[in-house]
Amino acid sequence: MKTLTTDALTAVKEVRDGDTVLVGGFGMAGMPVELIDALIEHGAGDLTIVSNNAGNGDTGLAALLAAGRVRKMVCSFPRQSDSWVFDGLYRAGKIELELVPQGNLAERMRAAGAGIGAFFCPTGVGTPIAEGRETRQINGREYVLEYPIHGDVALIRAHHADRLGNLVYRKTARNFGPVMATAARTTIAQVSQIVETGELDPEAIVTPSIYVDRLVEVTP
Amino acid sequence: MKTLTTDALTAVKEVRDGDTVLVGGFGMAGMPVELIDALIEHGAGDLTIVSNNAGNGDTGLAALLAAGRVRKMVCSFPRQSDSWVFDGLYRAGKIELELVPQGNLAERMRAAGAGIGAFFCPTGVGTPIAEGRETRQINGREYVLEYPIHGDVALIRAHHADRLGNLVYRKTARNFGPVMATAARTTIAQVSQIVETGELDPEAIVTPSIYVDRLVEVTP
Amino acid sequence: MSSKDDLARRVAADIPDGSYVNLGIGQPTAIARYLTAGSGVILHTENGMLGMGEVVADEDADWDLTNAGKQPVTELPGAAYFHHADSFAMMRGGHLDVCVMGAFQVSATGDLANWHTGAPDAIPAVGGAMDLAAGAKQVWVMMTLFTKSGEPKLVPSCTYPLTGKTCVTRVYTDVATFQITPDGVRVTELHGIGFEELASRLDVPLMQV
Amino acid sequence: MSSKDDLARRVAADIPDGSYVNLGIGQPTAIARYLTAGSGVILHTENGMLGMGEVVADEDADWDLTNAGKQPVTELPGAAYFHHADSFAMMRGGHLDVCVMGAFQVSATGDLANWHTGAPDAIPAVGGAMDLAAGAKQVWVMMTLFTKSGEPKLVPSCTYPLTGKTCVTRVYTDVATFQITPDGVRVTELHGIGFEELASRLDVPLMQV
Repeated sequence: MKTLTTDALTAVKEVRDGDTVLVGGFGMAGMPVELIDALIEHGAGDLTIVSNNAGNGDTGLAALLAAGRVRKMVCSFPRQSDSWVFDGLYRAGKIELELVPQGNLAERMRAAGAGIGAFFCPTGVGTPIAEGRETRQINGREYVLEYPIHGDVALIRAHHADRLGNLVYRKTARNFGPVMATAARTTIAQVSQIVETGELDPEAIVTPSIYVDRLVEVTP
Repeated sequence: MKTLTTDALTAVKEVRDGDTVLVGGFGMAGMPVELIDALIEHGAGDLTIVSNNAGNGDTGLAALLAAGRVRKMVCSFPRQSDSWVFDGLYRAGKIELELVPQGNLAERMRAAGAGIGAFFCPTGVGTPIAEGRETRQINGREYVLEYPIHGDVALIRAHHADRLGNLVYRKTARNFGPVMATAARTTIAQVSQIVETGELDPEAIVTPSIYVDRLVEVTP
Repeated sequence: MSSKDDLARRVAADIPDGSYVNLGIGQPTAIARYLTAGSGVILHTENGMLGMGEVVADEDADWDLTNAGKQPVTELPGAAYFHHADSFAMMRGGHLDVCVMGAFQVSATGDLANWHTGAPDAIPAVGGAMDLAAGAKQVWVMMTLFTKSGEPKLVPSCTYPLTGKTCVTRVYTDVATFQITPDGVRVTELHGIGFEELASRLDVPLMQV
Repeated sequence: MSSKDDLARRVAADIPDGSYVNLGIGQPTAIARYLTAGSGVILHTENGMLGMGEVVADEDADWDLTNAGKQPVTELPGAAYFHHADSFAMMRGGHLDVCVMGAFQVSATGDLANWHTGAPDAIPAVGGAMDLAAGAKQVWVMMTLFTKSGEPKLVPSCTYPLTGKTCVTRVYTDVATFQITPDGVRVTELHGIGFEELASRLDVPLMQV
């Protein structure tokens, strides 16, 4: 039987230079800070990071950016009151930005996890986001063709896991975690507690174990 | 505040001749039998029914078919050991069949509920299902373009509801219910118990109230 | 002229009972304060929740429970959580009755510009605005009608990059409320300004109620 | 020649520990009986569950808990339920390690035909077979090698309507086991038949292990 539980540094060891890493969280809610810290220590660089925001303050994703490990950010909302690390790199031309509407970010990862090759999406029609992209009228409405975003690795934070890797989340910290878990080749989840298999309600499991490859317990 | 709770016959009153009705259930698990009985009593005809199967035995969907109310079935698996009602109508040329692979059935309704105009799907490539349809190579793989299935009304069965219309399901009776609830203009849910608002765990609600228009309590 | 609080109160009063509503970050967040419990209005936040309550002070914060502006909020009875793909499917699929957003500009045909000034050195950030613009049944805007330098923000055609086309149906401002209809822009309320004066300050043809 | 039980036992033995597996309706369902608890194999059923247990008698049935063949089953510790779109996203997205299905025909290049005989008066029914064929990492087939009238079911090219193209990687039959590789069909096991005799009865070029 697979053993999922490990420490943060071991968990992130397979991240390679040039990988695409999906990082959960909406602001700090659901942000896998300890996994990101381990990724910084691990040292992989030239990364593409897919995450809703581009780091807050000087910790977590912002610290990864500050360490010069990120070639490109794919996100919906890089500019925040405390996104000074990203802002500085961007203005200095030291980081590439692919701006994706938040719903497209989620749906494109959902498509990756669900084996969808591409989808026609109404978001962004007639805006700069749609420029140069394939569009189509379907039933009188215009759509833009959007492609999946696959990750090599996903780093997410959940609330509890069982030993098989089933996950439940807590309140709005759920956000991108379940979608990213489906879209990456390897999913690493940081959880505040690992319980025995059978202790989670099968009706309430949000991420089934099939999507989870490593578990790191980080007691709050 | 909206009042959702009503009796089965009142609930289905707005089904019109010619409507597309999404009917939950996989075999009998999750089949909203009492709502279908009410629909038979209500009398709307010329219906298109979207459901995984085409009726079992002589009750539920089979009874609706036997009553001559269905012009077309959209389903993945009409032929079963006890699907004699459908079989007879089909062989007599009295009903139209659109055969849809089960995953496409689910994903096409999901697309309807999620505002996706169409999607490229790998299922059925190179098979009769794909004949005459638009296909495309994306990243070296072939896909078939699939369109949403919208319902005028969805009839589903859930386990418990709260008074707002939040739903939880029971075991594999969940099946198509949550997807159909998103894909129809009006969703009518038959539940075995309506509890007070606040009694369902917000982390475990499967169908949020926004997708539910009528609740019918059918005590088992 | 209406204060920001008056504006929020007016928008709140116009939201039909029982609606599912998304309030954009910034000014529209204040609308929540004027929604009565009896209205049955249920608030959606795009980071994965229906049944969101009010913003709370940092010392009462649960940082796993925030709104789209990342402020700590409360959970009301009947709340439900869901992940981001489900949350945006809800928006994009046309299930939200109303969303209210701020704007840089709204055009006479309901085009919305609220994510980018177009300044070459600006860092673009769109968040969920384009998804809301494309998905909500009704898109309402809440803004001041003029910029600080006096330029109108209700314009014949947006000069800022668009968020969505032909999506805004109502514009609530400090001096007037507008309905954007297929026939044109109709003024439905005036606040301390006459119709003629308003019309003279805008380049958009106006209809009176 | 292997009995059906032997066949199920052999397939079970080849499933790697810890795999996520979907067993098709009919014969493949029997494989579950030969999976040991210690293997950590987790069964998926397309009607929305991981961690499915064994088939139970009707008198012990919970009819809200069934497999894809609509037989009552049990729930194992660590089970999880999900809706149909999520279940097929799991399949289509390539997350299942193995699925095992029955077949009318398998071609030398791994094409699968298992949903329709092509008879003009047959009522077609596909269920989840095409989704499994398109989605599982490995598609294994379990079937008798010959029809009752002696026609081979491993063929140069399928004459029945296809379920999926180039998807089958292994074929378990009563007389032999085959691997379908890009280089051709390799015989990996023989059961009461010699390689030469097997080769003479099939129109498909065979490689020996």
